Amino acid sequence: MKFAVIVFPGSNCDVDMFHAIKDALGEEVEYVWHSADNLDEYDGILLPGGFSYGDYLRCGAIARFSNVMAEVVKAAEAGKPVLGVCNGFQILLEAGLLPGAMRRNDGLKFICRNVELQVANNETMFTTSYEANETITVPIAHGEGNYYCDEATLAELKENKQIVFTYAGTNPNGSLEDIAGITNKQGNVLGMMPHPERAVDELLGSTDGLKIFQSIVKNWRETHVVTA
Amino acid sequence: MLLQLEPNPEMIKSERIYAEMGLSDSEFAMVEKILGRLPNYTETGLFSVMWSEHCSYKNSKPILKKFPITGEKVLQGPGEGAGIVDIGDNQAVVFKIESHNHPSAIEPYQGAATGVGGIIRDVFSMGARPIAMLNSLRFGELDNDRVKYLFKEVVAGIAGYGNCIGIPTVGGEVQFDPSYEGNPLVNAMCVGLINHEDIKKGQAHGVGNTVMYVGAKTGRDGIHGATFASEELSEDSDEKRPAVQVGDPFMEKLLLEACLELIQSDALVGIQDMGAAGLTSSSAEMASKAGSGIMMNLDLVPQRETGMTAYEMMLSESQERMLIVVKKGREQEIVDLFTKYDLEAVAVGEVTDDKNLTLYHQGQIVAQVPVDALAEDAPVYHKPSSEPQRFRDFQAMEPKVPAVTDYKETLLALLQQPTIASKEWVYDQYDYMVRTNTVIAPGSDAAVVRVRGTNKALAMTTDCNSRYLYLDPETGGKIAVAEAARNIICSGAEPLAITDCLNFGNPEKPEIFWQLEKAADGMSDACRTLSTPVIGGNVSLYNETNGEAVYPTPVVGMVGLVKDVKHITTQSFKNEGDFIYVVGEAKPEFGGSELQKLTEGEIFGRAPEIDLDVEQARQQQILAAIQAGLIKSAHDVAEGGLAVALSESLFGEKALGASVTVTGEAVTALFSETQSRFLISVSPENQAAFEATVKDAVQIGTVTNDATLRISSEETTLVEANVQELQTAWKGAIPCLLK
Amino acid sequence: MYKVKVYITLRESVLDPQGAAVQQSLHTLTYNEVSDVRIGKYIELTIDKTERDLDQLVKEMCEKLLANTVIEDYRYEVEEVVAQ
Amino acid sequence: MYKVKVYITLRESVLDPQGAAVQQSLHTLTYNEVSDVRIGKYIELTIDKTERDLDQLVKEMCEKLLANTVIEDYRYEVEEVVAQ
Ligand SMILES: Nc1ncnc2c1ncn2[C@@H]1O[C@H](COP(=O)(O)OP(=O)(O)O)[C@@H](O)[C@H]1O
Ligand SMILES: [Mg+2]
Repeated sequence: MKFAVIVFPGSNCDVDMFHAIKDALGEEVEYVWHSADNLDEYDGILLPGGFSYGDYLRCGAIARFSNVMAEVVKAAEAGKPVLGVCNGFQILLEAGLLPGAMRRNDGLKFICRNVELQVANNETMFTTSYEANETITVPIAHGEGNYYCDEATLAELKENKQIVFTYAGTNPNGSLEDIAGITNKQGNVLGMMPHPERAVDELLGSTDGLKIFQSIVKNWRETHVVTA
Repeated sequence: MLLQLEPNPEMIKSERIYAEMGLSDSEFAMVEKILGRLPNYTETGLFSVMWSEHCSYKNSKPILKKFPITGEKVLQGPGEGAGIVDIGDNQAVVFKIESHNHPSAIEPYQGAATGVGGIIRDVFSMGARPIAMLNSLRFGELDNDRVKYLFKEVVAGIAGYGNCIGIPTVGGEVQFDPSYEGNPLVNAMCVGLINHEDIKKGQAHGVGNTVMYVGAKTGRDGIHGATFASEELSEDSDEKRPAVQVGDPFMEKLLLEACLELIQSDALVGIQDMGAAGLTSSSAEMASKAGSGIMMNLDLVPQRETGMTAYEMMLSESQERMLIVVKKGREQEIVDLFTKYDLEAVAVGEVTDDKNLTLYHQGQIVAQVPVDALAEDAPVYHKPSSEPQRFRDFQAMEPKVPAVTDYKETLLALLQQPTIASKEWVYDQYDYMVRTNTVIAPGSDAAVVRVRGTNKALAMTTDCNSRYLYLDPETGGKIAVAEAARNIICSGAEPLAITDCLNFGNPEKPEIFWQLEKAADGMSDACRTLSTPVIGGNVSLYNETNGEAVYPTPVVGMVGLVKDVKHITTQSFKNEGDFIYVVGEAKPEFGGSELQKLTEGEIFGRAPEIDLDVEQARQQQILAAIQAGLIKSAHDVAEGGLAVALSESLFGEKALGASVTVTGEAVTALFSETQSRFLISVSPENQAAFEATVKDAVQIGTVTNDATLRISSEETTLVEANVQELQTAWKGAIPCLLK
Repeated sequence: MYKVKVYITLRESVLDPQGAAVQQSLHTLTYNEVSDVRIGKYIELTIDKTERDLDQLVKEMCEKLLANTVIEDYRYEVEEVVAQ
Repeated sequence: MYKVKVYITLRESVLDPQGAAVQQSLHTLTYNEVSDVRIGKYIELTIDKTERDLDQLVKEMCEKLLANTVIEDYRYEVEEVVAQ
């Protein structure tokens, strides 16, 4: 399986994402610059964290107009797995690939720490390697992770089981219903504030994030005949 | 718009306009002599910033000469953007610390943020990839709104810049003391990694080569920032507000990536950041170091504002800019490279052979000055030095053990002293994990960052207990270096070298200059004994408000090499049943201690003594034991003494406890700040091997599983405390003070 | 040339954590009469003379980029500036 | 009751990185006629009837908390709201 890590001006977790795929997962991965206009050769699309365009105006607001975003939309529509982490999540929201919006953390401060997450839905292509309701430890590092959507949208999220991760301990940022990660209706676009790519190496303290990437690969293999 | 007429050369002299810019009468006379004529307004400006203390070190050069700066592994000592030390495998570590004290006093968020931005540029201008940041902060006591505001905003500014640019902020220190109330200290340190062949220098070689300006446009911000940094803060410092710059970390991220790509191009000749004194220092220094000259046409400088004069452009300290020299004819490649990152690269001049800095503006030569005169020939002053009476009084005092009635309450109170209390409130706001190499996050002795693709890691720390320096600058200077090394050793690394930031008061006062001299003597001694040369640093003088100086604060930034990630050690106890050892005996030394501050409300007396040879021997033995796999945890005994060190070793993730027995006078045993002491835990099967390696180690107890800290004397229980209770007090102290 | 002033506010139904914090601080400073604080953005655009319909233009810019209409409302004022 | 609208802008000579980034983005979106963008804050305060001098009050709040006068300027408008 071949992954693309999209690099926007100001992305800074691109390297982490790249190494998580290459070193921990052992799959093929390439950096793709925001100006690219074709993602056909990639099987999975990863939008890393960081501060695209400095997070000026609003997080993700400027990045969503990058050239490559039309291709990300195309990949999403084609059913390819698209994962946005942290700033990547914010970009997916701004681009309308996921519903809702992000507000500043209710404590108004940037927060960096390990948090406990609950796998609220282990039936998505991103989470089948987890047990149902499993609690995992994954770091967060953000200033605007306070997820918001209106009631109708929330009802829909619940109805379609689009809420995939919730904060298991104290909610660190005030997000609605403790939401930490959601998918689109089709289930192939996942946005999450916590950083699974930072939890793939025992030396750094946790490998709980690795299963997200393993799930993606497993599910992809099951639906794609290997022609080697 | 009204055209502002600049004073002509005669007026500059007769009305002493140079004095407003910070030049003394004799300095102005020197300028006149060097040029053989009167300088014009722009030229006077060039000299005034380049001859400021901040750029020329005119008062501190004699002090810096004391430092040992060479070593087998030193690839670059002081003199470039940052120092460089070999770490094997053709790799090297690059690091430097710098202050942004005065800007932070005026506008704490932007002051701190641009301080971070500046030191990062110093590191990547050497060609290195920045891999970690640290910061060393000093504020007044957290008992009034202004200090709280400064503290919150400085931390937010460091976080805002570092998080955005994506370099993990992995460590540092924060201390609180009334002497910093009006003049906080904000020192930022950046650590980078480089391959030997990529090392670049800020030199303008090759007559005819092209000088290019890259990065942000020049505005009127920060004009005369270097001069501002070289004056005391006073009531009317607020009027100097235009000196405050706003940082743009997004721009710097682009600049960083573009410059690291540029480093790989053989079209690049030299590169230097525009830090203090902006275009002036970068151009003059690059030419001076190469023995060449530079000609620039200021009309070509990208400008953010209209109608800027030559003076304003040359003195602007707009952030996120670099000056580069590239081979003639290769300019377009460079422009294309920067365009990819949405950045401007503009040819503004060329390298000449006349050793002059020649500036054109609107078709005319507006300045022509020898580059060496600007960069090298600033006067050097040997300021008078005198030992203060205070020091003699302190030395004459007999050691006094503070009275303690309830040991547990005292321990709780110490754990809540902001200087000892958990700094989680601070580092929670820093992204210390980005780049996924941070093995030891903030909270242990030193931070440890692995070198990806190798078995190696780098340990890093900043340290300086300025209370000891206030009592005795020489001893305090030794301790600052030794303590940094202890932290490095305890994390499993071998100390490599230091960078330092000398934060002192006004050097024109003999007693301040004496502090500087003595501190440097002490630091130099320690650096020699511990084999950690000084590879760079920064001097920040005039840290005074309304005539009162801060405590002498020579912050030491140290980096060490972990040979194998297996050696990485933390301060937390690991397993029930492990033996607890203390290395080194406690003496009744309380001068400058936390206990003295707590019980007496002030500090006085002698600083704790330090024997550098003992220090060195213990450090080497402990490192050997760690490398032999004999040690489970290691922690240095510092502020608050053994009782605090024990508590901190219990604040790990497991609910462990400790039961120890101490000997001798109880207050001394629990809280003395005697130097060169360590707290270590060892699993029972390694007892013999450990004791054979670390000669001064004495077993004092064992790690238990009951989440209780129990400290007894031979007769009675001194402290019995629930670890949770201790930890809650320690963690809650700073958030509580900020409410 | 036009000067366009855009005001962007959080929708009323959306909680404003920043506004709440500022209100709290104002109370601490004894400004107890402040009963509500809402924090938004104020954007000044300088726009050169254009063939396009200015209202249309500004609306587009707001909808596409300047405001996130999922949580924000916007309004704007246009002022013609006579070049000197 | 009063509604007070506070406009906070960066001082003219102070760099506005946000504004610069937004302007660039607007150009990418082909709004090339936008020649300058400055981003500030817009704060709405609801203030109960008070004995104190309102102008004085608002000025104080701006100077002390709402604006950072080292780098920002502020202005405000007061509107009396008749309770319904
Ligand atoms: N306290 C110090 N100890 C050792 N070297 C120092 C010290 N202060 C400054 N230096 C060295 O002097 C040189 C000039 O410093 P500085 O002007 O701060 O550099 P920059 O031009 O990057 O701002 C640097 O190489 C620096 O490392
Ligand atoms: Mg510098």
